[in-house]
Amino acid sequence: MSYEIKLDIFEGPLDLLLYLIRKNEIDITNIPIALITAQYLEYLEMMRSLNLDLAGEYLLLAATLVHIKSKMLLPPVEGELEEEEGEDPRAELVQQLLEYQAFKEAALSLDRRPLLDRDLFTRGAPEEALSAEEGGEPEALIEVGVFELVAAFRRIVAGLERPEEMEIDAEKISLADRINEILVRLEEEKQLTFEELIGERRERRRIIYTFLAILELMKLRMVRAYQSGPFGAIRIFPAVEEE
Amino acid sequence: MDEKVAIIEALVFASEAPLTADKITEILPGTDRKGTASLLEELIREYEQRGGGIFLAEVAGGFQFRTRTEMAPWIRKLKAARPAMLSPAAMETLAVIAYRQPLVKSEIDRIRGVDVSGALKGLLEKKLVRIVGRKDVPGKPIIYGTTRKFLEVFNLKDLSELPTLRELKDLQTAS
Amino acid sequence: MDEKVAIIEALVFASEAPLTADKITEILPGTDRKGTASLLEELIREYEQRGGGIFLAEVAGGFQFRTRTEMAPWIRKLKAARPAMLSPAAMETLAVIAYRQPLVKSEIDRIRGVDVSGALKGLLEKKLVRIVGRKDVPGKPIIYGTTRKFLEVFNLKDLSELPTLRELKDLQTAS
Repeated sequence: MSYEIKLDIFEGPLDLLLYLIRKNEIDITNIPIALITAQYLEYLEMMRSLNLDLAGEYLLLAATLVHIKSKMLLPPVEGELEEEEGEDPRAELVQQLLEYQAFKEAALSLDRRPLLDRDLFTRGAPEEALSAEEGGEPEALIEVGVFELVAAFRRIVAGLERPEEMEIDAEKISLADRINEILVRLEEEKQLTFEELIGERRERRRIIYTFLAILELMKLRMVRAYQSGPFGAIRIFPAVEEE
Repeated sequence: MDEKVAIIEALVFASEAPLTADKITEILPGTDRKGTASLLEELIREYEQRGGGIFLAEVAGGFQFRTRTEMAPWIRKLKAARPAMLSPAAMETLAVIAYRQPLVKSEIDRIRGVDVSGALKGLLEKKLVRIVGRKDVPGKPIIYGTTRKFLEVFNLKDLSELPTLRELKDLQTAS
Repeated sequence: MDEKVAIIEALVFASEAPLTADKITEILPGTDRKGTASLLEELIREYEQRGGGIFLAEVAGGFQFRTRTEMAPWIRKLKAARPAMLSPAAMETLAVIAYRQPLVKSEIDRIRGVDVSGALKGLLEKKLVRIVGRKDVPGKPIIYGTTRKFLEVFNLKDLSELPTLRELKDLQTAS
């Protein structure tokens, strides 16, 4: 076997497998599994001997290949269900390979398209240079997106002395949703009972979050809660009356 | 040149992103969607007939002036910096997202057979991919999709312009 | 159009700064200073005769395409209707509010390490942030939160769709 090709050119174990299939001029739907497994393992061994970083995924596929090979060597088990008899142990792998191959080809065809800033270019002049009379704002603007938002937050948190206190989790954000909802309604209706806040949708999760949101708002001194008698309705008011 | 065509030329030229026909219709007085479309047609034809260095491209759901691909060697001489190319790993990840969107990261990992975290982050930073939302399954994983900038960079009118995947059809019949 | 004129058109269009005749001469093969000057002349005249929305202007010792002054009112309309864009300062302030809401201004100041008055005012004007109430402590400080429009602009069903820092970090750790 000749090793003239560079070993780090594979984009993953499926890519290596596709390469071996092409190299041996094999029909992808009828892979001689013993041959391919042997070559695949040989490549892994070589990569290891060259101290190349061998990602876990390569070993996982090696295990899969060995497993398929052993299955194909076994004679059909007596009494096995009719339908399973026809099942090719390679089927799942073949399907995965075909799928990966399709996307690999799609990636190449994307790359062959006329690309912006490689094959064609848009107006180079900045916006404010387009007309003599108008002085545009020079500040760089960011088009908004969720990724940009969380990245901005991360930048700030990274600069803090105690970033751990800024750790946010899904729970806290869900609570913020409920808090916003309560504040909007309080603004409109000036006072509300706990029952009114929960409304028609009496799911457990919603009740808990409503309760937690009210506690949080009381802690923040944003709402006050009163109860008329031991079993009376709990009424919630804004802590500060807007004039 | 017809005055309205001239205004459209100025608007498309001044716009930072591809300008939609809807936006043009909104700005131009006394024009409906159909009128704008035929004025745009006229402008596209005019640039074609001139045979100059730029043309009016229909891209990412809008219109934008772009240099002809034959001009690329000269412009590359002007812009000394090499354009930032995508690595094969990034291209494959992008292809999976483009064809299968909206989808979660574990699905991309599965198709490519590797952990795509690094490639995915790079695509998010380049604004070719965006966070679309969360999937309503346990763990609420983040869903990804391509951006308008993806269409702009790959010179696509819309996603339906992506070439179809021949093999995917085979797969569907096989499975 | 003459091929060399077409190349000049593409070069001037793609250049970030006004392009000098010297630079053009350097890029175009088999042209001297005088040749470039006459080709530029030709291009300027062509745009004049077309009477379109843009023209080739000689500015700052170089050449650049610009929109005609008569087009200014239309372009102002275009700029007024542009999609949501935020300055980095506004984006960071918005991020703090989105992730830490409801909170008071002094808290945002503390986290960002600067006075956020300006950014906050802009976000209120853009209706991405709103006053949700006041805190019952001395000074009765105003409490801020995000709006429904914030969710619309960022294409979120609700706040729980915001990615967490951990999810962002997971993307970063690999490769």
